[in-house]
Amino acid sequence: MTIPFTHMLFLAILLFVMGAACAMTRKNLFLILIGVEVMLNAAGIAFVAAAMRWLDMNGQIMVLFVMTAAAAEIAVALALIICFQRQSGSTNADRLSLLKG
Amino acid sequence: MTVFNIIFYIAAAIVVGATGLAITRKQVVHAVCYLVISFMGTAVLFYILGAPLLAALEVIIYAGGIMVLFLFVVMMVKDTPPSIDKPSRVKRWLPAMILAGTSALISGLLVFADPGNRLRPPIVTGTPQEFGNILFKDYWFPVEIASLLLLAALIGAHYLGRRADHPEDTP
Amino acid sequence: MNTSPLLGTIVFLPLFGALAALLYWHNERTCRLLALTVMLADLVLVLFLFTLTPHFREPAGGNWLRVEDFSWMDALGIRFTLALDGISLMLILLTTVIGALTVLISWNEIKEHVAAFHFFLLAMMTGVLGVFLAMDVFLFYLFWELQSIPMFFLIGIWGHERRIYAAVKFALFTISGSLVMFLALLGLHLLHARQSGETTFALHQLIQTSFNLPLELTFFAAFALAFAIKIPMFPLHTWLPDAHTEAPTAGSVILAGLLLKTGVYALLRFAFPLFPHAAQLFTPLLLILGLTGIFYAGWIALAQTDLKRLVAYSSISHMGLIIVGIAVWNLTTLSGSLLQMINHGITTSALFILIGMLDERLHTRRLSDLGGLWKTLPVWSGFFLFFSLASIGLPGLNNFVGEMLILIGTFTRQPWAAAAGFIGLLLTVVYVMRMLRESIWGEARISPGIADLTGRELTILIPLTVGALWLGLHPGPALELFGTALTVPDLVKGLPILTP
Amino acid sequence: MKPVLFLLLSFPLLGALLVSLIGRHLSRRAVETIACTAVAASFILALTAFLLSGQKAYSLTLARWFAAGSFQVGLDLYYDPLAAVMALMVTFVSSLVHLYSVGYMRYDNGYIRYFCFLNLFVFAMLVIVTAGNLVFLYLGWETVGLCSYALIGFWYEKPEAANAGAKAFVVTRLGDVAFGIAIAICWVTLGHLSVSGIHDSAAGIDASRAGIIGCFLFLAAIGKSAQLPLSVWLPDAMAGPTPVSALIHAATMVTAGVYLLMRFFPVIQASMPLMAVIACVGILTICFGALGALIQKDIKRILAYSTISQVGYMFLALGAGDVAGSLFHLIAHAFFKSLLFLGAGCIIQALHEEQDIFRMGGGLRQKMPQLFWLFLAGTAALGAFPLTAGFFSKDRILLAVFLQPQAGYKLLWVIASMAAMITPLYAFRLFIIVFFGKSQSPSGPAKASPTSVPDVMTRVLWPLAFFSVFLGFLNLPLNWAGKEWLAQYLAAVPGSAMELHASSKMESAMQLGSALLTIIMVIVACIYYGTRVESVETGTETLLSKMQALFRNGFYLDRLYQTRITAPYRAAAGLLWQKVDAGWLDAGLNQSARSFLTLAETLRLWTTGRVSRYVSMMVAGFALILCSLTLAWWYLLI
Amino acid sequence: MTELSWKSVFFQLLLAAGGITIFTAGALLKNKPKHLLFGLATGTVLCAAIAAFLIDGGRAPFFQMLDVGDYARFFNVLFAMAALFALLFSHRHAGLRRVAGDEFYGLMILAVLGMSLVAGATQWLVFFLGFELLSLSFYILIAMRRDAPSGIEAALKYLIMGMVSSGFLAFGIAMFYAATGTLDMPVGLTATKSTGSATGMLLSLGLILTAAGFKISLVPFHLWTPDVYQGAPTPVTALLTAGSKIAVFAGLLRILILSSNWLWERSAPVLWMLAAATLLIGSVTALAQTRVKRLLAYSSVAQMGYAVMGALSVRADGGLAVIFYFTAYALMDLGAFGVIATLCASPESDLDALDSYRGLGYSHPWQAALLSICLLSLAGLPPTAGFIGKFMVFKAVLQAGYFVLAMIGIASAILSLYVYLKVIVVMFMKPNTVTAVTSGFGTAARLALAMILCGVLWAGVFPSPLQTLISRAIAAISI
Repeated sequence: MTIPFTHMLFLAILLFVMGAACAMTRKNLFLILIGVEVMLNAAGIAFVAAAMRWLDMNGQIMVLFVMTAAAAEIAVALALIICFQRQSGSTNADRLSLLKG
Repeated sequence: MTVFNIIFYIAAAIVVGATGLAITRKQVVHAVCYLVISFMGTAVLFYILGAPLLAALEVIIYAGGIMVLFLFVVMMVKDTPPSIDKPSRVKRWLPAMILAGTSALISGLLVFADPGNRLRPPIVTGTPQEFGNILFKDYWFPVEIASLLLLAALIGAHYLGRRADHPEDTP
Repeated sequence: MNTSPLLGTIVFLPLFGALAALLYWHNERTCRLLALTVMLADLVLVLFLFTLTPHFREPAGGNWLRVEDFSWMDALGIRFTLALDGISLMLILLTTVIGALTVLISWNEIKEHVAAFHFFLLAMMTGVLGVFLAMDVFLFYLFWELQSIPMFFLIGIWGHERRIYAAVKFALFTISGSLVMFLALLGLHLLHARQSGETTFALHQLIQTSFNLPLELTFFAAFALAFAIKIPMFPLHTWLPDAHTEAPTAGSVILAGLLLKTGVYALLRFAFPLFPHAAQLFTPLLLILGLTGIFYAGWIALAQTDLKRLVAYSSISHMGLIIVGIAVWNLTTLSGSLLQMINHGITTSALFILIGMLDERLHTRRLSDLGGLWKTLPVWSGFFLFFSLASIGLPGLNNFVGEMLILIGTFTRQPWAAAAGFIGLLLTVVYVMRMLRESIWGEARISPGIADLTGRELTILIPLTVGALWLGLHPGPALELFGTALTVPDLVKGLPILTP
Repeated sequence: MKPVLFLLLSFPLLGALLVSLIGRHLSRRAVETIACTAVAASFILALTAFLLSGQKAYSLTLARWFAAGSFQVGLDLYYDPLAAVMALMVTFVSSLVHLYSVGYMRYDNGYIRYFCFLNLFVFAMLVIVTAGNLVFLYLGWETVGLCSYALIGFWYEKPEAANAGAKAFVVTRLGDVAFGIAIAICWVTLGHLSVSGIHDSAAGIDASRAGIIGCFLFLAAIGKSAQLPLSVWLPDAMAGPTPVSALIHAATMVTAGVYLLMRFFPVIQASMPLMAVIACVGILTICFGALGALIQKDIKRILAYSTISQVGYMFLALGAGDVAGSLFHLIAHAFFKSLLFLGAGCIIQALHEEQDIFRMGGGLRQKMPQLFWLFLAGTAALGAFPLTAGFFSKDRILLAVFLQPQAGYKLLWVIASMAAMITPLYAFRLFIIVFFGKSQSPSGPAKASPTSVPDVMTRVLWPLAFFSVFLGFLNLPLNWAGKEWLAQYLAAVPGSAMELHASSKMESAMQLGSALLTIIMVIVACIYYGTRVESVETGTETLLSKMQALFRNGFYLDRLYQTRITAPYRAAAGLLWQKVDAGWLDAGLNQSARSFLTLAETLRLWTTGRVSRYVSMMVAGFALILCSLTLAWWYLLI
Repeated sequence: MTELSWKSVFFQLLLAAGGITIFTAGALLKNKPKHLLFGLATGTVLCAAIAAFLIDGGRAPFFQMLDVGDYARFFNVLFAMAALFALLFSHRHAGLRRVAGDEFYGLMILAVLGMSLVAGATQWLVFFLGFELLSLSFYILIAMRRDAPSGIEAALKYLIMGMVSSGFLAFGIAMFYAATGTLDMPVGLTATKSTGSATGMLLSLGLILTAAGFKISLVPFHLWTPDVYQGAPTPVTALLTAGSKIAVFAGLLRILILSSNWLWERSAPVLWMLAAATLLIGSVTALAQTRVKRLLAYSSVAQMGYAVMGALSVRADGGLAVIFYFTAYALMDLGAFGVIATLCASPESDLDALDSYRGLGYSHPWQAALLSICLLSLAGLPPTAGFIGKFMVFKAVLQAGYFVLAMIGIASAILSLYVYLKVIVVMFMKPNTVTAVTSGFGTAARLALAMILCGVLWAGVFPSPLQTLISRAIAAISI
């Protein structure tokens, strides 16, 4: 059976840039996080695909760790967002404007 | 053109579509729901790309865990003004689109230019057994690190989640 | 090659003194006395060096009167090499003398942060002495930078109204110049390493380097830029009037007496010998800039209203003549330029000191406020007249000899330049005459009853007076020292060899 | 010989040092004594040297001065008859002037400064006279300049005095620039700077080189001797004390220029055009000075202009190649001019600082008879009245000019003789108006009876008067059965050996002619000025009054310099500073520095604080990196 | 490798143990004993430093994942010392700001662990995890003052950027894996020697450079730097600048050293551009700053430019220059931020506005003097470590033949000189508008600053020993 490896990579790249675009454009902190999740997910797909291309297990294991890291980061991120929301009463990223210049 | 291919492309389409919807929603909740769909699709992809365990984990951790956590927090935080923002403003999307487009194109080009990528790999399934073996034989050291990572995350989340005026902090 | 670190002591004694002065921050008098003793001790050491001169007269083997070479950063090819020849000897003598005098000058003028003041003063002395003695190019650069930082603080903290502007301007000018030189220096080092396979910064080895012309020109330009800013040469001089005007008296004295000299010295010791061919190609430019400086600054000086600024411009003009002497590069002009460096150090310092004393009394330096000072301050006016006459090169006083040598020597190569130089001296006369006319002559404008010079002030001025007369009437020994040092083949490799 | 010369120089210097260093601790009397003895001693030494030396020339070195490479200069002396005569004259006149000053400055508190500089001046002048090389001579040359500067500006609180001093220094310094260049050229062409050496090698060098050197020396001389066009400083220099004017600005320093040319006459001689130029400048200056003197009111300015004119005669003589004649006139002039100045000084003090001859109330003859005779002697000598010193010296010069083969010199001779007719005119004009004239001062009657001046001031005038009358016999023409002693004596001096082979008939004819002319002019003067009352200010713009104004202001030369040179120079200095240095160079650098700050301000806006912006920048950076990587890859591929 | 040499990872174990102990102590003991925690933390890093200094893990990487050789050891010591200084600064500071809890100290130690992993990783997974651990700890450390809005804001900015960057890193590793089929750095990087057109490697390099560039704040990834430096507690800032940057750079340097010539030739231009942009923009933007911490942030951006210059010349001198530069940089920045950490406008807030530093030279001479020395060292003036560092970097970059870049470097040096002089001018030369500065060193900070001062001057005057250490370190990885 044959799916060109490039296609898988294209898919991954597509997802990755979609995530990046989301992170670039959205103002809501949650949505930015979602974008980041998408990016990591794209990385996961790429890993799995590459693992299959090289017939090598390491790639798949890598994905596991990426998921772990993602989970950890999300946890902290949500906690921070809560903090921020407590102070400013908003989850709008543009409210992060004390520090500039 | 085997069934696998068809499934792959369908799943890929679903993933891309769902993601596209997810990143363009006004409401965070909607975005999360679409994202869950895209993760499901990803799980399918994982499965047919020979990573059944990862497929399961994807569903459990991502769709099941992280997204639910997301939803909880979204519910918990009462957003004033409610976290609706208008994604459809060109001046905000256009530069992002251009950047994303160019990087996607060039990345694609680079990927495509590599003859090593052209081949069509055969499907072999990595069974959970060997996954586990390798993980805990060769990769226990990273596992330990990951545990520390999670510990740090735990501590941090707990610390930040607490109210600032917690009696313990005031010396 | 003797290893008793005499020169090292001379260089670092002031630095130790500086640190010690900080310890006595609570007791100003002790600081002053400490600084004074340190500088005097240094002076004594330098005078002791003169006892070595006899067997220097015929340079046996090594061309140096004394070389001290210690291993330092050998991995980088950097050694701690100090060497002494006639030129350095005279210059460090000047340095130590002026250093001691500056402490005396500031005795009453500087009233706040005394310890810090003396710290910077002495630290700078170390820098200057190091510049005059270092024979390892890296070491030289180190001292070169070291001397400009304390100056920045001296001007900026103890200066007058626009001191910050002046200080920052000074620092930016000098340090940016030296950074460019830094690059060229590294390039030279690497080139030499590639050619000879040994990594070194020793001057006498770097001299062996051979270049293709464009590269040599670039390097020379970079070096010359740094030095020209310090000298300062004509288009790069704009920092000097501000620095002089805003600096405290001691600062002005050190600036005029020492820092400017380091520029010329470095040009003579490093830029020319290292890049002889480029130097020869650059000679016309240097000549023109030097002459332009003489006229330009001499002309502008006439219009000045502030005494200090006037003297500042005059010293730009004088340095122009020195540059001409260096550029022409024959034994007569070089001796003249070196002597003129000492002379200018004495004369201009004295003028700044006198102006400082005046400022302490009248709290003004504006010519329009002065006049008829001879009536109220006869002694001060006498000294002022004396040193003004010295600075216009009255025969029998120090500047005359230097100017004569430079111009005569220049005439043999570049008659027109020399003629222009002679005319330049006329401009000097014009503005000095105006200065005297408006300060010590004319009807007295200031109220009588202002005390004339005190004993301390006389003790400051008399050594300078003696020096001026001595160098004017009996410059023989100094010129001999210079001559012997200049005819050393090392200095002039690749340049027209100077024969006595 | 050496010790004598050494002492000759060192006495005045010592005097100056003593006075300046310890003068303030001594009594006035002591200071005066030191100063006068120093000069008197050097006069005695000059006399001894004169007697010892005979006609030989000595060149000896006192000490090494400085040396670099091949360029070496010592404190050398060169003493020959020329120097001997000069030294005698200088020391003699200056010792008299010192004595006179004791009286003249008796009320002034600046006496220490005064005597210090006066002694120093004598030293410097002697250096000029006896210097053995150009650089040492230059030392003296500059130092006399300094002394003249300090003494002109002696009453520094008077603005005109202070200005005059500075003016004199700067203008003479103009000449000194030429001197410096001359030294340099000498060094480059001849290879040494010693007087004797230059004399020796003068013959060798070609005319053009000699012309260049001589030309610069001549420029230097012009500056010092206040010849055209640098004559402007001398009239102003009269702001100084009168003895100073007598010594420095009449007898010695202004003639230093002439002496310089005599010293290096062999070089001058070598180029004919230069001689011509010197002669022409001389003749122009003669007329300029004479006409100026004819119209002045201020007694000292009259004398100053006449000095200019008389020095012009000396240059004319040199131009005609007659060193002896020039020296002869120099010495004669030194005596009678200092006599006149010192006499004028007496008058001025007696009349309470009155310098306008028309306000001296006339009739001084009765009031100070002694001075009348002395002044008459001086005036006669100045006016070249027959048998006075002036008569012989001027005649000799005219004769020398006349005898020059070139046709041009004949013309010069004509002009010179006509100018020689003006001299007695202004001389006796001064004399008559001061001593006989009635008070034409518009401001009421003349001064009350003049106060008497100390005897010392009048006594020192007698020897001067004596010499100005009888010095002529020092160099009696041949047709007077004289030996031309001075010329003989100078014969040893290179370049001065000039034979005036004129038939005694013609010589006596000329003397007769000029004597007659002089007497006529004197009579004219007596009649004209004795009777006619000169209007002090001329209201109507007649041609005459225009002429008068022209002469009185020295042909507006001074004003020309003021407006055409000095003022523009000052203005340009201001512009150069404000516009170019501060306004363009400095401001430009500052501006370029400031532009970075503005750039920084704009770059700050980049850090908006919006996190989405930050992320976009990150992606943009990624895109850029990717592009460049791809380009590099592509570039290396093809 | 069959048997595990535990002592080779003793450093990491020590840190992990220390961290966990502190957490547990904080959790178990009521009313958190600050001094005990502080003692534990400092003790841990001190022992860790000593351990790393003494124990040589040998050339073979631990588990083929973690370099324990001289290269890693050098950096481990560096990180441990940096952390030690940061802790000493924080002793008084954290007390005043009421953040001195177990989280603060424990996370600092975990951060150090993360640094050592990033710097030592020879395998991408470890690199990734270290990267995450590092970032994660810093997210929380920056947000330590939950009550301070600026702290939270800084943390959120850093977090969002950091997560995006870890996305880039992950994807980059994926591309690397896709191109080479291995997660092992040396193998993968040298693999591309043979294959002519491993363009996938270029893609992955781009992604990884982006992630790393964010961490070491190269232009245009530097925008977060001033905000975070300003918002974070000052000791954390010090550790951030002296620790995490250097860690990531050490990893990057390893990659550059190991990467094949094919890859190097194609990536050098990028580095060149990054260096130039960073040098110029960093120093120019600093000119306009009016807050000291932001000013230092921009200046540190410019300093990174010099580091990249050094990295560019890694093929010429094996990275000696850049590593020395980093050591010097760590010292200077620790010193500068350390001094700032001892200054407070009020017990709650730092002394940050440039104008509030007026007359500091006379109200607090020691702080001012130390700060000035560190600034002069940053400006690269003798006789300081910064001078030697600049000297070596410029020498190396000329050796590598990047003349234009050297010129740019000089230009940037001149610009930033003005910046540093500006601060000094304010401290010593502006009329003294006395600010209510309730500040002073604690004993700890005084000790730390004294050590740093000695270090700065010592490395400036006698750099040779340090250089020998570094050359041994790079000898361990150069292949």
